[in-house]
Amino acid sequence: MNTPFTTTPYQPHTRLTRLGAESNWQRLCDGYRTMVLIRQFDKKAINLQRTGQLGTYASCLGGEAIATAAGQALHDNDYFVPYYRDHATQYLRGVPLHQVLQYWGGDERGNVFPANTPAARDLPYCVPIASQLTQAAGIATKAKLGHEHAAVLATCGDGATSRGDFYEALNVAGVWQLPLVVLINNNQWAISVPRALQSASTTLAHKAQAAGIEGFQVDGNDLPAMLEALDYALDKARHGKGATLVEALSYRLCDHTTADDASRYRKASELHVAWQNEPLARLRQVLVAAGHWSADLETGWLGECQQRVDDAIEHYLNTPPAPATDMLDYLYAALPEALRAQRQALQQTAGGSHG
Amino acid sequence: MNTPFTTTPYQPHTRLTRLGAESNWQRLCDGYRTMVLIRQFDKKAINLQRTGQLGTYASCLGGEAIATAAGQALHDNDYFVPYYRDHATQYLRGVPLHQVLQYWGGDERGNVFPANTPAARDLPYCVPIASQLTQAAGIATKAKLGHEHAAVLATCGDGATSRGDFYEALNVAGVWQLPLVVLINNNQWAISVPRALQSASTTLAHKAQAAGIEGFQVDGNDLPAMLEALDYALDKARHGKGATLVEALSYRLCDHTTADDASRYRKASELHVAWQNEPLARLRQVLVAAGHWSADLETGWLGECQQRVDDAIEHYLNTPPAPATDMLDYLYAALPEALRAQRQALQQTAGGSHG
Amino acid sequence: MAEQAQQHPDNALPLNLIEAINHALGQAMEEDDRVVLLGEDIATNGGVFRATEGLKERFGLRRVMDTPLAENLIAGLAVGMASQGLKPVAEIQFMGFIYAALEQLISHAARLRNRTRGRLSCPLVIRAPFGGGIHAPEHHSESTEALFAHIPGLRVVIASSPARAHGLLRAAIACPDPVLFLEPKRLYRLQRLPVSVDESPLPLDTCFTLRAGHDLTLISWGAMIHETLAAADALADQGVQAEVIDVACLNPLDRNTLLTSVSKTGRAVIIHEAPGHGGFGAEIAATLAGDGLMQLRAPVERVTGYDCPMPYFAMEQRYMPSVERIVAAAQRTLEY
Amino acid sequence: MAEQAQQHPDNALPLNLIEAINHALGQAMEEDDRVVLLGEDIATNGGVFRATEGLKERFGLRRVMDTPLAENLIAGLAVGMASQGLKPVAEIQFMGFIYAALEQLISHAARLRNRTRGRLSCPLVIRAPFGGGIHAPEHHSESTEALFAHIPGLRVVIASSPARAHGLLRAAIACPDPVLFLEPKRLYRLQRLPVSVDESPLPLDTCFTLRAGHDLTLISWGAMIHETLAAADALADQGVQAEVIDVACLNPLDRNTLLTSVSKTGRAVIIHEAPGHGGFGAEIAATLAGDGLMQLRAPVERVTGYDCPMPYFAMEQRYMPSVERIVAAAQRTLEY
Ligand SMILES: Cc1ncc(C[n+]2csc(CCOP(=O)(O)OP(=O)(O)O)c2C)c(N)n1
Ligand SMILES: Cc1ncc(C[n+]2csc(CCOP(=O)(O)OP(=O)(O)O)c2C)c(N)n1
Ligand SMILES: [Mg+2]
Ligand SMILES: [Mg+2]
Repeated sequence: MNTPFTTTPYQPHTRLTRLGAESNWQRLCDGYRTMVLIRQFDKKAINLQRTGQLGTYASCLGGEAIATAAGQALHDNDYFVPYYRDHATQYLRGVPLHQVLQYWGGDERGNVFPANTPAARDLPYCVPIASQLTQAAGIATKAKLGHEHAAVLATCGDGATSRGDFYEALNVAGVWQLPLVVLINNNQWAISVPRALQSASTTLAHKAQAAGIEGFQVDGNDLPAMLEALDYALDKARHGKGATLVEALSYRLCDHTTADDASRYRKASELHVAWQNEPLARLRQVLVAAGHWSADLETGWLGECQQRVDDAIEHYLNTPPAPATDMLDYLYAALPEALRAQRQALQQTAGGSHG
Repeated sequence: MNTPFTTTPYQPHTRLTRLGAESNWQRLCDGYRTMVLIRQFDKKAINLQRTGQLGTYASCLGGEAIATAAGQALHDNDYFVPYYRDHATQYLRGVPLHQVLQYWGGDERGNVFPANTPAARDLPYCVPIASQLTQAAGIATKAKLGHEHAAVLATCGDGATSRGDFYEALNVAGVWQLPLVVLINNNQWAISVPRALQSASTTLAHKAQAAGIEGFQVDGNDLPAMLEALDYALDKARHGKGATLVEALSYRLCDHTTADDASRYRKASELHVAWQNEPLARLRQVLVAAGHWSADLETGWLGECQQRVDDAIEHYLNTPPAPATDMLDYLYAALPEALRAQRQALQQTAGGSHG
Repeated sequence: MAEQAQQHPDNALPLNLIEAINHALGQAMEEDDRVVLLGEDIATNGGVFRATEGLKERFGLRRVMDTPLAENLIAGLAVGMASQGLKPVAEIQFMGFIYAALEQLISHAARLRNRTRGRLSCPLVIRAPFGGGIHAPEHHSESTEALFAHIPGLRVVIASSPARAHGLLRAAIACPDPVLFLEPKRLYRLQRLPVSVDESPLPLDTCFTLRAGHDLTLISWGAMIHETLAAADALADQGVQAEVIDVACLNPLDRNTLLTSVSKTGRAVIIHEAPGHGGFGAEIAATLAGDGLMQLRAPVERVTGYDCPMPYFAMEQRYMPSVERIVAAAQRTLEY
Repeated sequence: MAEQAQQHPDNALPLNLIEAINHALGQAMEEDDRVVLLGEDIATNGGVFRATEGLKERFGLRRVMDTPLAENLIAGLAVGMASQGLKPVAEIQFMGFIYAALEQLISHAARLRNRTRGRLSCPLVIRAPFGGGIHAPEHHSESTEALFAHIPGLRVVIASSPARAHGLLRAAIACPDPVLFLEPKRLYRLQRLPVSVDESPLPLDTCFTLRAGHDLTLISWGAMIHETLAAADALADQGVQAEVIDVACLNPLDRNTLLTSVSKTGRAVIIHEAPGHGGFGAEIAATLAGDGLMQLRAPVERVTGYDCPMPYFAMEQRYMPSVERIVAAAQRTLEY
């Protein structure tokens, strides 16, 4: 399995030969559009935070190919278990961008994914690092018990691989032959801690051996490679062939979050080098070279993105605050007698702030 | 590294050539003596439990070579972090047998290892599975920071390898190059759950790859092989060459504890086969064949063991119960004001039961 | 037993507490095929206390799953399963080993519904034997129910008789909210009592008044209910009529029953095995010191374990509240 | 700042709470080379709140260790180090991520000395920022101090001013027992106040009376001390003299100071950010309902977070106790 998934510098030609068919080019163009849209969204979201209209925000700059490939490779009846940088995947699963903003704006309604979309059953972003992975194994168990012919895709970062949860999830996926794919977005940093200080394992993919499952690396800045890797792993899962660990190599081109200042711990030169390898320009170059994308298409699409992002922001900013009683009304299936008085008190107290 | 540590059926000759020197034979005879002593102790302890004079007891039947080799390979200034079947190791570190009985008799005084022995700094038995392993990594960090030229040996069972703690401890040992040796007593069962249901990893030793450290299997029923493996791993640790995972293959010839009935989940035939490979008979055969042990020595030593075990039991049974106030007096370095009243109340209440 | 139940649907079965648990599990699995069991040694071995005995044979390995040895994993698996409509009932072999599962319970199980404003929910049950008194090794006698009762969104239910174990466990499994179900292991095989297995499940948010009285109120849960009832007998011999309340559900808490009783008696003694400091008895005493204060005629007494870990078993009897300590506390309150 | 301190040993330094923490850490490391720091992002990054800023530069990577991302590991490492005579001070980046460390804290750190009857001990400090009010993401605003206060053997200490943060942290590090040290992150940069860094550490088992009064007692800890003091001011404007007590140490608890104050005022309002149900306020109210009952003239009021998880930040202000709610509760007690 290792050969097809290169970590060597991008080579358009090898890729093209393997991608031949029109449909593949179409898929790449769709992916490219998503990546451009999400990068614009990301920029605007950071501005919203800087101007006090959004909370702490986790940028996805540099990870667009990974999250986009995930969204493209997933089938509607698969399950997605994200971490907190998967804006592109959520978007492709059917979560409107204004809900992504609501989430980062401190509003639980951002997690109410539309019922008529593949996202309807997906888990929301998970903040406690790696704790989503054992849950993903539980969902995969449910899918297996129900003969669902569905896969579960769970994502995490390189830092997350140091948590026992990561190992426990892979281990049970191996011994129970679960339809689980764990996708590591190895962006080389866990806040200020570099990959080398997380583990001495040769690669993070090697950790699959501890669970007796297949693992491999893939160039996370290379959309075609990502699609190939995830198509393979998800298809394998759907066909009951077991779990896979996919380590996608990329680089966090942004601060950890808007609350972080990466210049405290990271060399500008390293960041500069990483930019040479960023996923959008590389894909555009290939699409253009192959005649599937052009400057005109680019300009048109940029305008379209501008519009969509502005609409999402407007929707987000114009959403009236939720009633404070929401904090009690959804905790249990039915409001317990014991909480009645508190709910009343809550209704009577003043205030509440937005964004 | 893999070759010397065989998991193939025991071959005296190959072993002997490598063991040549007298000193080695001496060491094997000492080890054999310990194994015989501990097996007698084990039998008596089970009887004590059956007759209501001891609490639930974890037999070490079948694991004698592993625990004995651990005790023999450790240096006085090394650290030992046991789990709960390491009676032989504790004994060799300097814990008198009556204290082992006290521990299983529900008396914390069994953990007060004698000050003038290597055991003085060792951790007591750990009951929450695998939770001792991250502590062992912490002790190894202390040893490394202090340039102690000492190793930390931590033990656990095969079931323990499924806990995140196991992985987190190995992982930090790898990335921090800690002087840690984790010794798995793979006795094939975690209560009723067989090794195969714990993990799909080819061997438990393979799990070392997830941490980027060396790992190998060794025949846990073969004292010379165990000594060779642990000498190597501990020496490597003391010399700052990093951590090692050692999977010792053996078989739990006993019930999980006196509270367990293995016949509910385990075939008698499987147990019968395992007995053919048990560590004492195998070692005796070699020692006798090489002229280092005899029927007379055996008889003499059995009598000696009888005496020692009886003395330990007598000491245990004749130890007066500890004052109930002990439960408060050692909790903090000094009794907090807030506990004064409780201590008084405790002194005034009646009762207390032993064994 | 299940067979029996099917033959004589209306008969009450003589069951001890662990048999009642076992029966309720089987019954729930028959009634609802979304119910699955997972845990350590629960399949072939039937659980170390035999709570799941025979269920693997009846329902197969797909619904009775032996997991790898990892409590954090067990909880995470259960959360994932529950998030997608299964009704996992996970066994934690002893409460002393539940701590590795806390992050999943606190940060996810208790919050999934609220976090998604009802889009997803987490109808899991975590079963764990708790409490001391069986001469078990270290960590096998914990009662840290107070930690869980403080977690909003997580129901905490504790049985103290075969019938309540059966009725409350069935209710916990039927409940759409996550439930921690604690089983007083000291009572597992204490006595067989008639259990009407076909009655509807018990409510999950009411206390049970086990004995009526007007002189003082004894409040407890779990295994301590037995020392408490014994103390009530002893007090009766002295002409003191004690009301005995089994709290049973620590969260949400049925404050009304407690306040009504104490407004009648004016005196309360709260009994639990866990250390007193920060124990759940404090919440009940605080409730009485709030809305109940004006009815209190005597200081609220708490008879609890001492503020130290449960000692190794040679001393555990010295640690746990005794009938004598309960009676003495009751008598102190009667001096006012 | 450390330099400054060395130049003018007797000068009080103007420090905010996080600077006081940073200074106390540096001071402890200079005074005792057994003190080592470990945690996530504490070395090169100086901690996400900068608690350890500059310490890697001063003491090197051998004493300021960035760990792999695993809280259970951090706690286990600290327990192991402490068992052999080091004095580890571990940072858990946010209290919402401490749950994975609970097994190590409950089953080992708090028990090692007792389990070995004093042969070994566990002098570690776990530092964690806690509480809400800074518009942080989910899980970054927890205050579950009650879970820890119920663990015998584990000291729980909470600072509410730069001076107390400095004096209590130094005491925690010097303490031979394991200590959970909670830092109200909302106060980290609130204001710079003079801190006499060379005074001896503060005691670990006494409440601090921040304001004397005879009409009622306001009892709180952590960030809520500020709303509580503001409420006391508001009450003073109405001619009501409130005594304000910062509990500071939740375990062991200084009951005497609380009982003495309430026996004087007869009225108590307890304020904390955590959910009320099973919160630590219950232990204090229970204490008053016990030994303090006969001095109580009004029901004990608890002003707390609601019994739900801290909501996402858009609503957090609605969740947390406000000055208004405290004043209203105080006025209710004064009606008796
Ligand atoms: C259990 C837990 N510990 C700590 C944190 C604080 N934290 C948030 S993100 C992060 C680093 C995660 O790094 P990585 O897994 O590589 O993901 P990335 O953010 O780089 O995509 C940390 C330590 C957390 N959210 N959860
Ligand atoms: C955290 C935890 N979970 C469960 C238990 C109950 N338990 C005690 S021993 C055991 C099996 C351990 O098997 P293994 O690690 O193979 O060691 P062995 O007893 O076989 O030597 C279990 C599940 C425990 N002690 N700790
Ligand atoms: Mg990363
Ligand atoms: Mg085993």
